[in-house]
Amino acid sequence: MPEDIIDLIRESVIQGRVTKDDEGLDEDMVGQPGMSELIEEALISGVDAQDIINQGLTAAMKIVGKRFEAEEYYIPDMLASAEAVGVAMEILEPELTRSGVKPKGKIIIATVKGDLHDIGKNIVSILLRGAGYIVKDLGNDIETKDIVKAVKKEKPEFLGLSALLTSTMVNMEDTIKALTESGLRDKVKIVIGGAPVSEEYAESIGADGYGADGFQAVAVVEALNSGTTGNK
Amino acid sequence: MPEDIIDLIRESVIQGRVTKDDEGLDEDMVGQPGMSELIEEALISGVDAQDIINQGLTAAMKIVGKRFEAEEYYIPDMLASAEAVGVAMEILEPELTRSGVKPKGKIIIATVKGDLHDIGKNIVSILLRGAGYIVKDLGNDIETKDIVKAVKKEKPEFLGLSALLTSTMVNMEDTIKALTESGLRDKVKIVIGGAPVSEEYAESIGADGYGADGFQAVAVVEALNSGTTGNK
Amino acid sequence: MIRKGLAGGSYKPLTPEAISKINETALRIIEEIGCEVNSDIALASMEKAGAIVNKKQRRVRLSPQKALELISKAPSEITLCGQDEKHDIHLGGNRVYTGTGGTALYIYEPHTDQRRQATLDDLKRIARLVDNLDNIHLFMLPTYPTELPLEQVDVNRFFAGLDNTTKHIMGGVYTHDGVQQVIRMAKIVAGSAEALRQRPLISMIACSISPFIIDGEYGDVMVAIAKSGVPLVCPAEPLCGATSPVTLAGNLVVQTVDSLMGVMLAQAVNPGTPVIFGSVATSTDLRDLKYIAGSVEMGLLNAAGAQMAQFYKLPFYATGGMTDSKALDAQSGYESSITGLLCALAGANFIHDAAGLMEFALTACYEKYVIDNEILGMVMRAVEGIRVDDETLAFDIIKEVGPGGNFVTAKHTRRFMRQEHYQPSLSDRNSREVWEARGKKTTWEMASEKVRTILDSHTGGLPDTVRSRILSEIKGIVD
Amino acid sequence: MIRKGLAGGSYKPLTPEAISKINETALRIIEEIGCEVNSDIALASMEKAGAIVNKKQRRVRLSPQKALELISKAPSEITLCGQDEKHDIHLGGNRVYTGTGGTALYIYEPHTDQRRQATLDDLKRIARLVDNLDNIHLFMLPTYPTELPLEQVDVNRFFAGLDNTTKHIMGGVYTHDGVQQVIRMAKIVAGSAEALRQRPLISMIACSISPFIIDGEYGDVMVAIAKSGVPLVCPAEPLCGATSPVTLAGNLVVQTVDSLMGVMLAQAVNPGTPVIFGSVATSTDLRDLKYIAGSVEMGLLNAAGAQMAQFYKLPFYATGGMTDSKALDAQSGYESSITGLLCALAGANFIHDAAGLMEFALTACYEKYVIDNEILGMVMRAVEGIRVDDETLAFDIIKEVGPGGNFVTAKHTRRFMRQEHYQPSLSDRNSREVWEARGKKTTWEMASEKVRTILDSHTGGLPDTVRSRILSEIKGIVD
Repeated sequence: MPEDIIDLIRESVIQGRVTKDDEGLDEDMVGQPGMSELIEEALISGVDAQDIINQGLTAAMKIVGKRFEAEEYYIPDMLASAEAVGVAMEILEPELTRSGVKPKGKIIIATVKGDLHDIGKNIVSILLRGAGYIVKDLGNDIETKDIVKAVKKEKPEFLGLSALLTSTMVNMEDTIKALTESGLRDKVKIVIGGAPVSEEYAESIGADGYGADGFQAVAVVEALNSGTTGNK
Repeated sequence: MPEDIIDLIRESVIQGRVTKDDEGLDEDMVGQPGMSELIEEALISGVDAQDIINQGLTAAMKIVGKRFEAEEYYIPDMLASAEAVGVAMEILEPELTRSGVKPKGKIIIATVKGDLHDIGKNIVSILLRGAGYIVKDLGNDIETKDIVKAVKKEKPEFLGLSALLTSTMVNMEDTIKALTESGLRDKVKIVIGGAPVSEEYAESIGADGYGADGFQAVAVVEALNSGTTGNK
Repeated sequence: MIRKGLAGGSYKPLTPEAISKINETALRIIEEIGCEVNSDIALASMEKAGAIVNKKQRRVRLSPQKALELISKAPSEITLCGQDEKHDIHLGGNRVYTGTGGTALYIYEPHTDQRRQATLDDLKRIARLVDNLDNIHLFMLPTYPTELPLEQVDVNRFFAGLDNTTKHIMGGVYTHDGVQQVIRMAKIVAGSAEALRQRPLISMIACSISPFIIDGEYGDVMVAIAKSGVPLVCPAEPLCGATSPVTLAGNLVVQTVDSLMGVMLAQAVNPGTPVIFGSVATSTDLRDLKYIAGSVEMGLLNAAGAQMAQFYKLPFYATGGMTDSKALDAQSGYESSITGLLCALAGANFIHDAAGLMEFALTACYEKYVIDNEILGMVMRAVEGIRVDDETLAFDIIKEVGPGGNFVTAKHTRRFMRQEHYQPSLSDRNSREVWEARGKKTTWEMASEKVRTILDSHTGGLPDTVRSRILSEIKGIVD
Repeated sequence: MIRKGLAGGSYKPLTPEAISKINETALRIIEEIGCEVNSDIALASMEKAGAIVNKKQRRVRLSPQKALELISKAPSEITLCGQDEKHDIHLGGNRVYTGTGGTALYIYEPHTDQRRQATLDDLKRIARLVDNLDNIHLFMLPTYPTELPLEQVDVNRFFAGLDNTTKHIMGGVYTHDGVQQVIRMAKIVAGSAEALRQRPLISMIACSISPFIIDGEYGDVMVAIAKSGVPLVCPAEPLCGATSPVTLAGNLVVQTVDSLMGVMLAQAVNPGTPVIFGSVATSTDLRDLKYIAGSVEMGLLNAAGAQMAQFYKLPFYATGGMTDSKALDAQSGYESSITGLLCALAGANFIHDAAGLMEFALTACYEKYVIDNEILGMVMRAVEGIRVDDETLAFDIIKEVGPGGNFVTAKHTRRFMRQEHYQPSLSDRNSREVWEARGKKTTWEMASEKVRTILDSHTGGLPDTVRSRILSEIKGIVD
């Protein structure tokens, strides 16, 4: 029974379905239980939350990642899967807290001042939630002082900054300087990304990591979290 | 005066115009004297026939040949020019005979038995006439015995054979054999051509020359005529 | 997602008035000039069907009424079947399918930048390759096995096709006896004569010679195919400035007359027999009278030919998708795509020669099949066009997203992304960095890898019993 | 023989019903959703012209009546002039012209198979190259001089164009001050402000941001251009699945709304000002959200866009003819030709980006300009179509030639051969033997030779007096 439902949870991640009304990647999935229904059912049946996470969600996301690398899955597929994981984690959170399991970490994310588009940042948010992080999205066109204020208040383990234009990229450097001036720089790992950003730029302004795309961004955060030094 | 009219004759070759009603390559030529009118006028004015040929026709065909090589002129241009030269030669013939000038030579040309298309052979005929030869065109799908008969009767300096198909190409070899058997082989130079024919094939069946296209065919005949050994 | 049989016709190079004029001129030629028919049986069939025949000149003429009456006997829909039903092709209307064609004498090998003579083994391997290329819908026998004597060519070509792909096999035929043997073979594969009639697994091609000649041997072959009931393609190959007027309109007139002559002959021999109006019309290199296979004019002529076929309500066999290049360079890409696209948008039912051919159709190339499969995928996506309805207009989703928003996370995107957009199977869409890291492979190098993968993994072939029956009953097959 | 301004429209991807539905949905969005306008002057202009404005949200909406009224003030015919009158371009109806585009940051050099940063000198040399390529009708500034500071970019880009080709110069602009300086420069070249109004030698581009945003800086620039009377292009760049619905119909709706917003803003600022409805719509690589420049869907979107422009009676700026390939391989040939051909057949007035661009429009390439010039020659020949009349049908010549005859010797052939058939300027039509003897050159190698020949022999440039006046009056020009 528990294995059956964990199979279904895995399939729900792979299909990227949150509720029973969602379409999956395969046709004719509508009507079958989605992630919300399955997790509720699993908890009622007494399945261990950590098992759901390890054998269900994490295992499934690995399959999704492989399909993405093989170019069978596109970003919208990946996002749907990550969203399903995010929903599962939300439902599981009280259970995890109850059993003393610590969340993986908190992340503040923002697109810097001057930039209006936020597609890349939104994707990273969804993927990080899918990876089990608590994500606080400040939005786009965010003033440096507001970013500093948020870091001070929320005390996140990570800060993600995004810029789309060469002309706004400089605001990343400003933000890091402002954090240093406020004495907060050492309390948070900073990961940056966006079209004009490069590995070299990240190093030059003293960021802790750089993600060329959303998936790399997640990988970098995971690496920094486990103590290795990102993609350097 | 004579130089002026020879200029006009040259231009008439370059433009490929036989009569005043012909269009040229350039627009608005209709109504200006063509080759027929110009040659008649030149003869009346007492211009030397040999000068017309050398300074007019032959000089102009060299220009046409160069334009063809430079891909400014296409086959229809070349044919129009050759036709204009052929018409000039026809008008000049009595004059040349009177002054004891020998024609360059007589050529019998035919497409061998089994072949229906005759575009290539027709082009060669026109070009050879344009080069000053007397050409007797037997037509296409010609039986070997009829070719032998014609050679016996006309006593030409050259015989041109054309084949379009691999399956009819063998009839060229048969024709050469039949001429040998009739004791006529040594009296005529044989030049062959057509899509499936090659230099090697020409050698293997004992032909005297091979023309990859109409212009090469004329060049080979010219070379054989001046005593050199064709394109071997 | 395989796109085939989709309706073209959004492109119309000819106006209705132009179509009328071409038809009128063609009928006038059929009535006033006529066609020279050098096959006795063809001549007799036409006379019996009501044509005006001048026997001395071997000239056949028909009144417009008689011509249109004969043409109207031809079916306007023809199904060409594959051994596997999923490969069936329903020619007619403005539905578009693609296929190979030939007959090439050489194989070009890009690794060595050399060409060599084509063998029977090449034909088998190309059949296996095409069996795996989804955007090539029909297998027309594309190469000539240069090592075989003429009398073994027909049976070996068709056997190579039938034994190596379950797509429909179309092919030119070279001897009268070959036609009979090939039909016998097809009956064995189909199961019976009746089964072959119900599901024609093969079709045959017999050309007229432009302008206005039905050859003795080809005429005999045409009559034999028409009698057998196997679908017959009657293409004409007028070349602008050589065997037709240099003007495109004049070429279309000659192509129309010559192909209609074949159609009428087939109907005279066997009324109702499935016959396909065909065009191999193109331009000529007026420097040396070469057949040109990659000119834009060839695309225009064959697109317009599709409209003429639609006018006569006849299934159409077009020619497009080739190149005159000697290498797999940019020219090979733009020439193949321009002519193929023009034919397809006009609704040409079957575009033959659409894959694998180079340098004036003299030469086939394995890698080119893979490249053309990609081009044809794009071409068929263009034919599919733009679906406009409430679901695709997506007003509600647009309203929800609003100014400055994005659609990446919208379920609508995931629902439609695979069907609305062609998924490349060859084209490289990686950034230069990734492309360089993966070895800087150009199109033909990627195609080469795909050829190897397909040929290494292909399975299939005729059932053993069928195979051994053919080998014992049909003479001359080199197994 | 140069083919330009010929009428397209023989290809219609959208039915009249589909056009109506897209229009209705677009007008509904303009009324119900509207556009976020972040430029104060643009917002004020729209409000003054009768739009419903929510100042807090910076949201501008218009009733369908008001929208159509503003759109109708835009001229439906615009002449873009060259310094040489023979290069004048008359946009409108379904007449087709082609041009370059950009803005590329890199130059690809096929000899080394490397790319490098583009400089101002590249822009000048590309202008000289394009000045000599007949099938590229307009010079849109294609590269960004990466070595210059932002404030020097606008004047130097336009000066490089005006000083190196007599074709019309169109370009994107980066600063408000740049717009003013460039217009001043154009007045000097034209002779006076009035002369420039009579003969606009330059035109400028200012994009809206899909979906439904007019940016602060771009909005200010749009208003400045509209006030100046210099022709303005208002393109929108919706990307399927990213900044628009993934469906082509949904993308067309967003493109229509966003480009119409620019058109309406220009008319609100300066009624009757020449403004060009523009599309840079395309698909998105949904593996990494890259802008895709060579997809067949891009061709469909821009062809359909041409029909929408014709519906609104607005001149159209389409995007087509690019490739995502990193090399000048077969992919570069088929991608560039498919999108270019679709746009042209649909009657897109001005196809920009149609020459020289590779890899997602990031990179320009000298050789690619020459290759695309050949593709565009073929494309324009396709647009020209098939002339059908008594002279081209050639009944009399056909009758004279008769069965089995040939047309090589017919005067009719010589009369029409050069005009009926496109004369290749690059494609190789030699036999393999000749091609091998001449060094086995692939398309890009032949293109390379042509680049060298043109750049070595180019002459021209602004008259000395004009040149020195510009250099003394306009600051920041690097000569």
